[in-house]
Amino acid sequence: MGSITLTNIQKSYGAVHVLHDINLAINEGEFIVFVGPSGCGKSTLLRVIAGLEKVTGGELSINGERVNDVSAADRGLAMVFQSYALYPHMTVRQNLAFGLENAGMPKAEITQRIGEAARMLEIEQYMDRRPGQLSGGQRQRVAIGRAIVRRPTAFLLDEPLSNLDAELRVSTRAEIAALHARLRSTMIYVTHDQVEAMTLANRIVVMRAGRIEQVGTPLDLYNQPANRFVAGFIGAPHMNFIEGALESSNGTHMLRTAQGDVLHLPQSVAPGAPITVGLRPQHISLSNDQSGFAAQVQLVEALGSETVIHASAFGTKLLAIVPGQRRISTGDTIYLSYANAPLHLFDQSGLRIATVQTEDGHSPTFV
Amino acid sequence: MGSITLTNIQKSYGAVHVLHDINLAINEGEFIVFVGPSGCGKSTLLRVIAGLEKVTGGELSINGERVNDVSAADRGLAMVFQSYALYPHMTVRQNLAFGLENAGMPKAEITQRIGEAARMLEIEQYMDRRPGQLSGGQRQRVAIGRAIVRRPTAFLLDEPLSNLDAELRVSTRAEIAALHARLRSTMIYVTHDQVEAMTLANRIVVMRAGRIEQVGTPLDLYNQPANRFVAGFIGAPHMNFIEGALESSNGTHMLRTAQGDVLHLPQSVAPGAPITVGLRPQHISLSNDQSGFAAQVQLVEALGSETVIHASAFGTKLLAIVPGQRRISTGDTIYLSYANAPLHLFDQSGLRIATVQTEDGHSPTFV
Amino acid sequence: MSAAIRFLTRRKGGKGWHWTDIVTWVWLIGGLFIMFGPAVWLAFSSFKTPQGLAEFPPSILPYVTQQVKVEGYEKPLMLYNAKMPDGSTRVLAEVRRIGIVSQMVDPKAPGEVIKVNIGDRQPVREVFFATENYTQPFMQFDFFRYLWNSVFVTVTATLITLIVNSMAAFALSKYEFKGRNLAMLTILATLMVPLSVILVPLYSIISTVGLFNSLWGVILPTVATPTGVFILRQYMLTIPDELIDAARMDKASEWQIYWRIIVPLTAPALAVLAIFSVVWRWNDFLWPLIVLSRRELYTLQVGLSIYAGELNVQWHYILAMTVVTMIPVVVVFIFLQRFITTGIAGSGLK
Amino acid sequence: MGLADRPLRLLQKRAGIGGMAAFFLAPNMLIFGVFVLLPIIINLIYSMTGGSALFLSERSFVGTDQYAKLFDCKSYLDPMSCQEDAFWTAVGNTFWFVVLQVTLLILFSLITALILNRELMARSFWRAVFFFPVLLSPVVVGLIWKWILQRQGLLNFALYPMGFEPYTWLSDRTFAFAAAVGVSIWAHMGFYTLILLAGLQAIPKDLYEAAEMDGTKPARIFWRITLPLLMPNLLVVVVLALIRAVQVFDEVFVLTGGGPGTSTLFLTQYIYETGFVSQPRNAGLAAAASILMGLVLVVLTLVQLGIGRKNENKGKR
Amino acid sequence: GDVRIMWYSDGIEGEVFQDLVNRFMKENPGINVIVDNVAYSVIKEQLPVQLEAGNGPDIARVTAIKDLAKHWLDLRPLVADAKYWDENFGANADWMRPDGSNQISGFMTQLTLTGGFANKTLFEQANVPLPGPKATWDEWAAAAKKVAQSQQIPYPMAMDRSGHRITGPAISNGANYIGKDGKPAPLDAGAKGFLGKFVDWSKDGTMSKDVWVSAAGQSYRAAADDFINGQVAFYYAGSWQVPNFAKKIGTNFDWVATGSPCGPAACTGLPGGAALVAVKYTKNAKEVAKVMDYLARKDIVKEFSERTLFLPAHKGVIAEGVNFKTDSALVKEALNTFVNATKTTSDLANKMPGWRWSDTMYGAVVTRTAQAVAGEMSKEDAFTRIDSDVAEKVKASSL
Ligand SMILES: Nc1ncnc2c1ncn2[C@@H]1O[C@H](COP(=O)(O)OP(=O)(O)OP(=O)(O)O)[C@@H](O)[C@H]1O
Ligand SMILES: Nc1ncnc2c1ncn2[C@@H]1O[C@H](COP(=O)(O)OP(=O)(O)OP(=O)(O)O)[C@@H](O)[C@H]1O
Ligand SMILES: O=P(O)(O)OC[C@H](O)CO
Ligand SMILES: [Mg+2]
Ligand SMILES: [Mg+2]
Repeated sequence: MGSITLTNIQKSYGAVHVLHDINLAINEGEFIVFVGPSGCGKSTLLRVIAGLEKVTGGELSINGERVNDVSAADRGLAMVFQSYALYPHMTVRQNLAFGLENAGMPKAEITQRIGEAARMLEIEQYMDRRPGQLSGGQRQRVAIGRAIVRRPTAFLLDEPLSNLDAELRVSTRAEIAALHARLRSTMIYVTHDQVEAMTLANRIVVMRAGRIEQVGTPLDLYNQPANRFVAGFIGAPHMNFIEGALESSNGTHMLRTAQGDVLHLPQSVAPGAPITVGLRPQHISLSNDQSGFAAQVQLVEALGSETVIHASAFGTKLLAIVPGQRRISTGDTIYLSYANAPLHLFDQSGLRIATVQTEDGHSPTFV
Repeated sequence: MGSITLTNIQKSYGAVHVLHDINLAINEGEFIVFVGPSGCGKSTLLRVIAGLEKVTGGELSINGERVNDVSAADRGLAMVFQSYALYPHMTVRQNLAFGLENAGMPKAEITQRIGEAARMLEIEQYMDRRPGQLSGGQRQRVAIGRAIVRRPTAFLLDEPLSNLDAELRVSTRAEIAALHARLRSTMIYVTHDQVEAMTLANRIVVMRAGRIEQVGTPLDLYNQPANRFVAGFIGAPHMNFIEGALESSNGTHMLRTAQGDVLHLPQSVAPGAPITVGLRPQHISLSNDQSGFAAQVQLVEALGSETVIHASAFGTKLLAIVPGQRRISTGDTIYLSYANAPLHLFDQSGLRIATVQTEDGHSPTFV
Repeated sequence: MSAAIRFLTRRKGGKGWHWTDIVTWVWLIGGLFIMFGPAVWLAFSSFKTPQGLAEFPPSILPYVTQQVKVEGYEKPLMLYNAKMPDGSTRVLAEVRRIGIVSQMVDPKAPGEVIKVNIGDRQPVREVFFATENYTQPFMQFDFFRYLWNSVFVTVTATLITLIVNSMAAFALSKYEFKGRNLAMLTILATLMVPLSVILVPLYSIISTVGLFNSLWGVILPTVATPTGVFILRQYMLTIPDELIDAARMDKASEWQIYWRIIVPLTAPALAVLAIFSVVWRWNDFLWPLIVLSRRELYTLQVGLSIYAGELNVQWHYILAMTVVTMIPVVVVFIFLQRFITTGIAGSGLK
Repeated sequence: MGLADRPLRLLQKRAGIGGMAAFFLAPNMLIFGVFVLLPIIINLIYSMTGGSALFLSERSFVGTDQYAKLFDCKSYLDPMSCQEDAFWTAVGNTFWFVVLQVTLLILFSLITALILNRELMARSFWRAVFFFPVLLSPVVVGLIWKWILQRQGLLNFALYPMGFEPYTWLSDRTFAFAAAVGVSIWAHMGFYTLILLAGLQAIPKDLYEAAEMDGTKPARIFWRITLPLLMPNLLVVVVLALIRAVQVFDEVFVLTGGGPGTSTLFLTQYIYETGFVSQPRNAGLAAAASILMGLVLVVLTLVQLGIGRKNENKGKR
Repeated sequence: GDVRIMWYSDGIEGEVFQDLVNRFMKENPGINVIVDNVAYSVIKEQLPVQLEAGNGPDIARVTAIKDLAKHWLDLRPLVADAKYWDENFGANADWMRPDGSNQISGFMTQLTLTGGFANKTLFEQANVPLPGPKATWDEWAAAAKKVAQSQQIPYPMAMDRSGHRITGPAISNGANYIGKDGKPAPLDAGAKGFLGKFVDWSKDGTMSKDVWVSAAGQSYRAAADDFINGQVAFYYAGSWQVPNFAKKIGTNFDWVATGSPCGPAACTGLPGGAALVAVKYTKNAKEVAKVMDYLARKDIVKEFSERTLFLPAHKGVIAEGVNFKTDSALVKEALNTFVNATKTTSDLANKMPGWRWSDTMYGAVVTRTAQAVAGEMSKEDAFTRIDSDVAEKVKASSL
């Protein structure tokens, strides 16, 4: 129970086309995460699946049955709204109990389920408050609880952890994962948090402007992004992109940027074409000696466990993340290396050509 | 312009005491970030400063003047609400213009400022929509825009980026930092995002259950947390804590856990007392040989750039973060080391005793 | 066309007829007959002659007996279906009636007089719209002056009502101050005494302040209507306070909060009150009657009341004028009711 | 209105936010005080005077005589044992009228509002249909229904072909009472429907969506979501309907005149006849009766507001 | 200057009056006469309030002429020829002036007289002869019942729901409401006799009960529509219905005015009517008098009566005879019947309009009799209640 198939789904608000031709098959029990830039249509797609929006085209089936005309109430799904949509006139307890009472569940079981959810979400002391008397994060937890207690065929969660603190977010995330493991119900989850997406998803769906860009397992997307957009979107901070033309001379292959800087590459790639090379900030390291390439430091962000260096090199801005805390200041010249880093090559239209692995700073080899 | 002083601020809703005795001096032009668990009173404190809630005790001054009885409109502050609170009947443009019109600003300047903010927040195409026609992230950007255009003495921002995607969050964060650098106006910022807190703040205020736990620069808090709570709260994922009693024998000092496991420590620490040792997940590394201590893998989370290992050792759960992608599975036995890691020692009541640096895996020295 | 049908049969959910759909359509169709039927009948009746109005059984459409000009008779004669002794029916014109016998002629062959018992004849009737019910009053009274007075009273009173009531409702719903509950209660308490009861005291106040025989004397006492304050206040209670907070942070003065935030968000309730106010003021009768005793100040309702005499009420004029005076309010209603649904999509809150 | 802002800002500086509340309240309260409250106070004084003169200055003070007269009964259970038997008959009639009319009126208005709140074709047409009677003056309302219900009316005409003999419906005590209730509902339903409709529109849509996701049946959505959130507006309707029902007069007066006998004689008609029609007028007695009526209404309204206040707090987000 | 006249209409008299006024203004260019047409309820309910406050029009057409007599202007010193007024309007002058004065307040624009109407066609169809001019109430009742039975109509007789209407027959039955001290007397046998008979008739179906039960209190209700629709054989109303019947009955059936049936004491109807009076608070008494003089002129009164089909109250005009402007023989005949019936009006009946307590009596009588008809109380209780209601009113008004 819980497979969901979207075929050519379209949705417009008047002249605004929000979803274009969405095709997606979600397996029973799968944990799917939707990611994509703000406004790309994630919530809308969730609402379409929920039955809260009528599609303007395409077909939606749940468990093999066409449900385009089945009302939201009859689809048997539960949803956590991005806007919470808590019942303002009910206490937290009543908010949680409402859906269960609808299903005619016995009192004792309701109490038990609510108790469980409340414990898990740490909202036990607020059970008799109204939503208006709660903090933002508390409200969000009630919204999650309302879906959880239902144990539906599928969960639809729209940025359910956005207002929680890091600690609570981690524990709630773990609870959701545990819940998924236990109930085996399909979950569709919208998030902007990379960690959530990477750790929770069986498959991630990357959306952009109402279209699906790529669907795949987290590491697939991370390691082999289908295009420049996905590459930039998956992984935080985003991948560095260096543009230039391929050149070969004397058996060494390189990318020559507009500024004339040179980036060494493995041999295999066809020469002559203008391409983009993607390099993740985490794969850049500081050289202690003056090997590697020189870069100008523009900004240093100390996160404690790691340091984010905003530098300029190859005529572009380059981000590098190095572990620990470093004594580097804006204006310094540093030497960076990309030894042992995977390089992602994209063609002019942004499509992925290959991913190659450098062996040492200047002589890359194939992976 | 923009110094804010809170003296013994208290706030209760009926019998619920939300803020207890808050004392805080915010300097002109400072960027202050409030962090703390959900429901600890961050929004309430912000609303108190804004003048939207009457305090039940204490004194609030802005620029040295007592403002307890000055209305919100006259305090000259701008606020981004956690719930957005956009005017539902106005278009985005009107939402942005409202505050400026109130101040009697000339039309031309209003248009210019709105244009700037819209460009910066990437909401130019939605200027004539109503909030109801926007996505969650778009709404949040409008809410930010509404505060930004005002250029007030001080900004109050309540989780302003929680609904934005990673990319946009980074760029907006940078914009806010740039804005702060340019305008030099005081900013008070609530967030649950560690990166935001660490990168934006001049000083971070850590709150817990209506009280301030510690105030300090980001790296101060990271490196020298005043107590176990702050240590656990700053840094993601949270610090590992290992409890036990101190022992000395043969000039070596160690922590003995309830299970009898042993953790080597520098000499200086007074023996006999039960203490807690804190160790950040980032400071644990994988030993390639069998040096270090053995741990049982319980869960592996691959984030792409790094891998989070949930393991058990020393009779407790231990998190370790290692760079890159590793072939480790649940159930494996691995060897971890904490060479070169800072250890945070806390006494029984949770207060910090010292932070010591291990030199190699088993023989720590002072920092 | 098929789109229209789909639209017509659009139902909840979409599949099959939900019971609520059936209730809806039964209720609507029933409403059409019960609520609107009498009104349609009223409109038709306004075209009946006084005789037609008094008639039993009443007809839906306005009928009169058909008349023909018959050669040799000066006045037009009434046509009847007369039953002949042989059982056949003929259309005859009545010349005169003597007792229970009617003397009739065939309009085509007016020579022979046929005697028919009056029980054996049925009038031939035709639909006839007595438009003089409409034209007559227009000639008799100064319609356009009355209309102007009515419009002035209605528009002015409604505007003042909306502003003054919404201001008060704002204060009573969004501010905490001492005496707030007392004020609300006083306002409500005054609803308890009907106007007709306090007519005399009110009249003495009006004549004391010199508003007797002035349109302002009609307008002012009605504009502070407790009903309006109450409706608006309760509606405003549903507007989230957080929007006011946001406006205060936006440096809005209290007046701007009222004018730019509260008033637009209260649009549905204001539309309701505006509709009510227009209807009330337009139809007001008792009070204007007392304040206005000069015909140049009459409102339409007062003007048309002159057809209510001591011993006789000229219903045909009253009905016709009722229909005429209703047209503007219907138009206003159609216009204003749209604002009831400009209801705001979402509350602007998370 | 933009022009008003500058001076009002200055005012706000001086008066503070609390002062602005007074400012917002002032115009209404001023007009209200002079033209509504003052006459009612004068009316109170009236109720303590006697004689047939109209103006207060010419009337003699009689203290509570008028009230004593109203309460002069041998048995309060039997109106006929009272000096002012008509008053007590009217009180009894009014009580039953209020119970029946308010209940049904609110029920019908609510159903209508719910239906008109759905997505309907030609929604404004249907709204106009149900609102239409409100546009009619009470006299015309009474008249239309009289023409329908009287012996020679449309109803008998319609029933005649079905073999019913013409019946004088309005001479039947039970039917006349029912007709009074029915016609006043007919005439006022649109008014309350509109208030409720506005209230329904103010309920955030996402709550309905949440309820739908919670698998809520329409009836339950109504009882648990719609009704509680409609409470502030429902309170308006209940209070106003109650007050107006107690004050029922015009349309019923035209329809039944209080008959047959005194079976539809209501309080306002009693007050009106006593104070305005009967010769000589007895304005004092009429005022006393109206004050009593007002007092009862105040108590009823207080009870409702008490109930409403609880719900009001509930309604806050 | 301006002279404002407050005027109400039952029919076309407003137009006729305006016509006459226009003519006056042409003759007297300095005087601007404005006719404010109002509803009758304004005259009845609002005018007294205005007058008490010292406001009001300059001239008004009113019916409660005695009650408000203290507000009328004495035209005696102002009119051109007081003797003309006394001679022609003297008979009704007492109705509209304070007791004991010889004030000239105005004149009756219209005299009304209660009386019966019979549906002649029904009588003919039933083959029942119309009872003669001296027939009693009982004889009419018997005849009407026969007609109703044979013609299958619901009501033999009907009477307006009005204390004024029922008092004429009561006086014919020997009733006298006026006590020795001028205050109301308790109901006497004559009054109880007719009221009781009326209640009985209503109960046994001789009288239409519907009109009387169709209201509570003292509301006026006419049974005219039943008569117009041929549902009633004999209808007791008054002269004012003649133009109404002319218009609404048309040729549907023939009808006649019958005058008032007789009782043991008299065969009287009750007179009444509307008067045009000048108001004391006027600012241009002289001009008011001039207008009044004009309107009271014999030719004007005559024209007014002839065109409106109202009975005139001008002695000279009556003497001369009125040529009513109608082409219906029925109407002419009916009006003449009423003119003749004025001659048989009893003295007692003629006193009623000028008696201060008549409305009080009428109110109590109609209220309680109707309750007896509706079966809410017995006849005896009704009589007791009438007496106590009236006594209470008398007491209350003297406080
Ligand atoms: N009206 C109220 N009545 C009672 N308690 C309230 C009320 N409003 C807020 N609280 C409580 O006050 C505490 C502080 O709330 P606040 O909104 O300041 O939290 P916060 O730190 O902003 O949390 P979050 O990160 O979840 O937004 C919460 O525990 C909340 O439940
Ligand atoms: N009623 C509407 N009319 C027109 N456009 C709309 C409407 N509702 C949403 N949109 C647009 O549709 C697009 C998709 O919205 P949606 O809420 O699905 O975005 P999202 O991916 O959830 O974004 P976020 O991460 O910011 O929540 C947005 O660009 C939004 O502006
Ligand atoms: O007294 P209210 O507020 O019901 O006012 C209603 C209208 O004025 C009636 O005409
Ligand atoms: Mg969204
Ligand atoms: Mg908060």
